[in-house]
Amino acid sequence: MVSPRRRAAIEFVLDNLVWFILVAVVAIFSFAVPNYFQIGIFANIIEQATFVGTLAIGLSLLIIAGYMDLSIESVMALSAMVIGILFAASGVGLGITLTPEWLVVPVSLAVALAVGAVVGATNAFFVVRLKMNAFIVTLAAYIWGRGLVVALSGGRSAQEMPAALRVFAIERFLNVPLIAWVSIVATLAFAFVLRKTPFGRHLLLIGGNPVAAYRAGIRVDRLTVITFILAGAIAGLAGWLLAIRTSGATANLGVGMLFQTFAAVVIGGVSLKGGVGSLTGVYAGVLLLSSIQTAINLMGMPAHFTQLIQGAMVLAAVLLDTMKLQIRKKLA
Amino acid sequence: MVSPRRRAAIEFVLDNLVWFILVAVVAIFSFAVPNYFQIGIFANIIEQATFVGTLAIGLSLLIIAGYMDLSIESVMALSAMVIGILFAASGVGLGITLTPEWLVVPVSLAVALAVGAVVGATNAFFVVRLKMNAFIVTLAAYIWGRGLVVALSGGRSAQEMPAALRVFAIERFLNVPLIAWVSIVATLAFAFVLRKTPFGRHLLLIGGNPVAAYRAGIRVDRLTVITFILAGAIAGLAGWLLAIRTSGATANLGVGMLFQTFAAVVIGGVSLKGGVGSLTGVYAGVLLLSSIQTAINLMGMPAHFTQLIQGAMVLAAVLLDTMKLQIRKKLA
Amino acid sequence: MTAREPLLSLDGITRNFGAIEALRGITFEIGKGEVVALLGDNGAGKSTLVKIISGGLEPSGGRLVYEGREVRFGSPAEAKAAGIETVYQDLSLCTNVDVVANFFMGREIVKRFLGIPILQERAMEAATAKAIADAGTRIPSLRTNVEHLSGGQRQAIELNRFVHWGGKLVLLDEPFAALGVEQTRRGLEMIKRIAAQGISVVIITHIMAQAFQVADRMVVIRQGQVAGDVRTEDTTADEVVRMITGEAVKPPRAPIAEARTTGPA
Amino acid sequence: MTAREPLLSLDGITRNFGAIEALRGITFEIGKGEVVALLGDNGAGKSTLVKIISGGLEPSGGRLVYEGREVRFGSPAEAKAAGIETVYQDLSLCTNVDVVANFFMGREIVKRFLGIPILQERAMEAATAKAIADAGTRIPSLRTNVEHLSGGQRQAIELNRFVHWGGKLVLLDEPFAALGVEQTRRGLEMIKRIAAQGISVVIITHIMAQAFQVADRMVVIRQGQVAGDVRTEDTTADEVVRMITGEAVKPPRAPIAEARTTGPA
Amino acid sequence: QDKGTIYYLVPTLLDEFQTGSVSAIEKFMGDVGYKTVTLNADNKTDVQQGQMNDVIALKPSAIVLAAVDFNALKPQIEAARAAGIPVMQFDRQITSTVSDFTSVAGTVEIGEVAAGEIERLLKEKNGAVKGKVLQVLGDPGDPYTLDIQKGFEAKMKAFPDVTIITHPAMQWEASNAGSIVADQLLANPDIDLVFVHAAHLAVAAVASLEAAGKKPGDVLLVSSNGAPVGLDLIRKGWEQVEVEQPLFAQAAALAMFADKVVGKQELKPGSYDVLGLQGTLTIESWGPNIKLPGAAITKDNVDDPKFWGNMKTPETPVAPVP
Ligand SMILES: Nc1ncnc2c1ncn2[C@@H]1O[C@H](COP(=O)(O)OP(=O)(O)OP(=O)(O)O)[C@@H](O)[C@H]1O
Ligand SMILES: Nc1ncnc2c1ncn2[C@@H]1O[C@H](COP(=O)(O)OP(=O)(O)OP(=O)(O)O)[C@@H](O)[C@H]1O
Ligand SMILES: O[C@@H]1[C@@H](O)[C@@H](O)CO[C@H]1O
Ligand SMILES: [Mg+2]
Ligand SMILES: [Mg+2]
Repeated sequence: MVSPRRRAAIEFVLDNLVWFILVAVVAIFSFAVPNYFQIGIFANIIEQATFVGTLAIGLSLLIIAGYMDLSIESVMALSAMVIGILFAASGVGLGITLTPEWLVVPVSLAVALAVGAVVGATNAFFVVRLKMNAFIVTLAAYIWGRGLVVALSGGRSAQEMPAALRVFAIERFLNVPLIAWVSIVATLAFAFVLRKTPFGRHLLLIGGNPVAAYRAGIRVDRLTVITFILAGAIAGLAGWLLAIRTSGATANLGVGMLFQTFAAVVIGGVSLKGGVGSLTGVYAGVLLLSSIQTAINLMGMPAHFTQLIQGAMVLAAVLLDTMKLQIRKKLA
Repeated sequence: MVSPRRRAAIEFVLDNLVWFILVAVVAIFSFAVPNYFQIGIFANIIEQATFVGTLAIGLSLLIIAGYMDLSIESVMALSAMVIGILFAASGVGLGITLTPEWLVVPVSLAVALAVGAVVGATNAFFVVRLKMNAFIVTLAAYIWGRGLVVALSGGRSAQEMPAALRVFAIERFLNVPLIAWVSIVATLAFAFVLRKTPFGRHLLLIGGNPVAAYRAGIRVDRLTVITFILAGAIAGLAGWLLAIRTSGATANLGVGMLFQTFAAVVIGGVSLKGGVGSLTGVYAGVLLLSSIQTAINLMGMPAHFTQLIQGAMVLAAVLLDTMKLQIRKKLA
Repeated sequence: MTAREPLLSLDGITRNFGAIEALRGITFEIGKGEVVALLGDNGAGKSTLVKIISGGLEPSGGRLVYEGREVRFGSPAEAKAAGIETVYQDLSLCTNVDVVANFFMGREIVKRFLGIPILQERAMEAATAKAIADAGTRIPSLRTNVEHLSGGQRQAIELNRFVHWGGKLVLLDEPFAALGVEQTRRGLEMIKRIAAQGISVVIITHIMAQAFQVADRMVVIRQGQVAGDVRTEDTTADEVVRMITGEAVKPPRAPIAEARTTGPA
Repeated sequence: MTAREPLLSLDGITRNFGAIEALRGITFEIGKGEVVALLGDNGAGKSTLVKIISGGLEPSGGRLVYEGREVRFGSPAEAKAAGIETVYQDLSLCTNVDVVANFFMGREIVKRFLGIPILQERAMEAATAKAIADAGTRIPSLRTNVEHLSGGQRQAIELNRFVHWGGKLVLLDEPFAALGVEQTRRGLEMIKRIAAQGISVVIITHIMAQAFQVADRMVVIRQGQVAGDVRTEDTTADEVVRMITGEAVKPPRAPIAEARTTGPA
Repeated sequence: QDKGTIYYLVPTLLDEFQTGSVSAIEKFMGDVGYKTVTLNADNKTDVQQGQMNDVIALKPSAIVLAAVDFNALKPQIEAARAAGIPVMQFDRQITSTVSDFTSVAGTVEIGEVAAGEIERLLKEKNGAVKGKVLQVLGDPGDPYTLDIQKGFEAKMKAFPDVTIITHPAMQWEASNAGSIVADQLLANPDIDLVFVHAAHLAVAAVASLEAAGKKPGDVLLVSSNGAPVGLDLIRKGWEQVEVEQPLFAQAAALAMFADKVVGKQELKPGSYDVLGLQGTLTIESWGPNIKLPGAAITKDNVDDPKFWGNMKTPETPVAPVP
């Protein structure tokens, strides 16, 4: 038998295992990969985590509530392209300028959020009102969303975002660019909502047993609609950040991030069955993937092997997480 | 109140609604899209359904049993590339020849199935023995599998499969190439297994309530392993068929089929929650997607809008399916 | 003894599931502060009726008159708003969260900071602990997820959380099926107590002793129809069992039972 | 009366869940053909014990001796192979398939064609229909998915399917909790019948009347320990209830009950 | 005049060259009397195979194919030709089977031109051909980018003092390229030059340079394909060289020879003037092939309207070759 104190300590580690794995992995890379151990690289890891990290917020909320959203990647691209077209100065950008110049910040942000919210609301309409399967509805949105990017841009890129926006990608606080801080603050805010407010509690309840939640008088449909809209708007935010970082938008911007986001969410401890998960864990998952990618970027191995290694590392990271079960069993 | 006879008829239609929708959609396209209504086009629809149709068999079995497999697309590509490298005559192909020549058919098929089975077994090992989440395990395999294709081929392609294999793509029976028949026969065989044998019954039970199945003495772990291996081997079969059609293999062969397969499986009536579905419905789902793609090919609309329209059509097709609910309600 | 006003009248309620007619015209009344035992064989339609009253299921036909007005509850939330609390037969707990979260499901205690409602975990835990202890149930930790609890522990949460909310009508669908001897005794007492406060109770059970201990009146349902509606004092367990199994002829409908002048036991 | 041989002996069985000690050394025996009622408060550890015997859960400590040999069942399949059938408290049905499929879960009737086992739906349906009818339960259609059945209908499937398979030891965890009066009566009779065939039965229930009707012996568990082990004829319901709630001191352990010379009722 | 319909099978519309090619081919084919219908394969080989099959059933005058994958379409090309439908290859050369006409810039050659320019830029900067080059590929599974890499690295072999670090952006995705540049700037702060394989990747590369506090010219930048965004970057000083793919000429060549190809007439090898560029037509084992030289675009000539990146589609209609 283990003493209660020790048990509590071990439980704490297990509950936050992704974070400990993250630290371990970063430590290993710092030893093994030349140039890895430096503030600048850590800042890059955090910066690169911005987009998947932001997308993961909305996706986590939806998955916790028992739904799926495959559209987020395309929604992000769509938002990025819309503000690219409106505010970028060259390429397909119309270069709209506002006076005073800084007005472009709230306006472009509002546009990006609105674009996302509209797609989210569309998804919600099909899922909640027409009772269609969320997977297929959002898969369709994944296809038509990207299609809309191509249609709007004619496949071309927009470039040169206004300086007032670029500031977010260039200015740094504690070595980390502002766009990354936006994502971190959003993560913390929603982590709080999930853990401390009735809204968050109700998402967990719906994800655990929607019938029970419904019978308890929780307005399941309404909450579902809100969550889809939130997920869309947050994907819009990711698009805004991505357009700022890229200083524009290309038609294939963000391709492949959907899978990464799912991976981060699952690594972060959210169950795809719904009802289980916390956003801080998810953010650790995002950082974990980002540190692996950065290590690969620095390792200087033949390009042909990067994907192979990425797959193996994801597996290894999750394998560590699985030890949890064994340890828990030993504890009993 | 409805008469029992009529009720039975309506139930039959509802139970097979995907097929009726398929017929309706094809009829509409035949009227609306010039050149759609011809044997050659219908044969094309069936031919194009070959690969997604084959992949969908294994994926359906796994989903019905309550699991996920994201690796199938990469497994298919890997099998295709392996036999491409072994038996194709140019590009990265080694051009191995066997005597008698026809021996290449069973040998290449065995190799393709074995490659798939090995990846499937690897997935099963992580999921069943190490109790890792199937989504993340197979996502990793999706990444490393494709990575292996790139690494093996150096990103290049293999071309010119032996004539003994190409026959399957060229010879036709009832206007439909043999590769498509292979897929149809496999679908029917597994539809039978699912509906009429204890193995199939147990998959449904495990997907519905794994604890109950376990308590009833069903060897859940063993069945899960078998099903993962099956799904891998069937993906290997899809790779074999694809390599024959392509007369070789390329590094990005089959990219994007995973989503299509999921879409077909869901449209075909398999619940992602597990425990529900039939393979005949899934094949109808595959044909539905394939007829939509073909209609788009023939409509001659501006290329920029095709993706947009594809997304909308998938949505519309599933929307029809959703009417089921309403009708069932009215029946009561 | 004084005659009671009806709180809820059911009038010809029917419900079909496809070809199956689960309810074929149910008519009876529930008086204010009355305890009605709803009895019947397996599959008779008791739970279906409860779900219709509590807003979880729409009737195929018939009328509900509640507090004198015809109503149609579109969701449990609406029924709750009208003062109807329900304990379902198939437990309605979220096994993925802890006891406290289940106890306050949908009715969390919050405090607002800057307009944002914040969950008050301490207060909720204290209230839960008290209710569970009063019910005579031991639960190792209120912070364990419900999936780790025994069948009786789960039912205790479900049964006791509604007491918190008062209401006007309480529907209990086999609430003691998994409870221990002592817990059942306290549960029956609780029913008497709340009836004494003027709250009406409908209780479904297969144990005659329980029905006879608390009910003012017994309504027996047989194959979707009312097969008996008698005052407790006018019948015996054997007679009721015969009504349930269909061996007895249907006795005349009993009026709402009169209020007892004595308080709860 | 003849003394029975023990079929299963439990020796100091313990089980922890993290910090919780659900079982703290359980020792008793079950004789061949004996009916043992396993009684205890909610959360006492009864279901945990059943799961350990039936191979669904590993004990943290202690020994199981079955038919004279020490055993350790790694899975329900192994326990089944040894002749142990179990009806679980939390129903173990697959609601996504129909009644017949549930009834024959894991033991489907097949016929081989070319070596391929093919399900025999007709034969299975007939057998299911007979068993359900014998149990006194009405189910509208055996081809409806179990998710559409009432609580009692579900329990009837679960309770009756094991009879089909004989075995040597039957574990019943609150098998009548949702059953109607008549169905419970037939269930109790069935227990007596199978005990008369020499099959041992362990039955968990909270209803004293049921325990006293069928059991040869009563084992009371309190907070993970045996708080009483008495022959039915040597005790009363009141005494047993006091053992359950902890008001009585632990009486000495009773030996395996002797076989009754009379057959089942 | 209406000579029938030609199908153009475009591999993707996710980058500017491809979208540009759609309008160019539709315009030039219109000049010589053909209606063009474009089908987008969305970068999926199997989808393109299906499109070929469907188009064969429609019996068009000809098919213009820009293959998703350089060689995977071989069986379908053969099937089309067997059905009497001529097949022309655009931009992506297919050498494993015979086509009726091929119009390409030469991907290996693009790499070689880039190598020449990079040689010059390094010499100007470091006084000799030495230093560190970061090469960002489009995707490790895409033969287009692999061919550029091949041409580039073969020519750079001559300069052992140049270190080349190579990373793939995966799926030609811009933000991946941005991340690679950001990480490598820290790992190898002494990088002299970044060579990305498409202009839209250069956009993200520049954003990362800017975020790292670099000014235009601090780190040299070379890209290929000559898309409009690339030319903009040259004007702003961020980019030094864009190796142009002569999109207009490539497309115009198809139109010039369309009548002959559709009429199954013989094409004569030799030099042809295509929109002012000298194209060389040779008869190869895979059929008649016209190769159009790609030019290096620098600050000096960036405004020349002949570059497709300036998006001035030539006004004068192309005429069929006699
Ligand atoms: N998986 C588990 N994790 C943690 N605690 C558990 C777990 N399973 C059971 N317990 C605890 O062990 C104790 C005994 O549970 P058990 O289900 O055996 O009780 P029981 O005697 O069957 O009660 P009931 O009469 O309510 O069915 C309870 O306190 C329960 O909370
Ligand atoms: N959703 C449904 N679909 C089809 N049939 C249903 C559905 N719900 C209930 N039924 C049927 O309606 C009948 C009445 O069921 P109900 O659950 O009301 O019975 P009950 O009286 O509560 O029985 P029990 O005592 O077993 O709980 C049963 O025959 C049941 O099979
Ligand atoms: O020429 C194009 C490039 O510009 C890029 O789009 C990749 O595909 C090639 O064919
Ligand atoms: Mg019921
Ligand atoms: Mg129990």
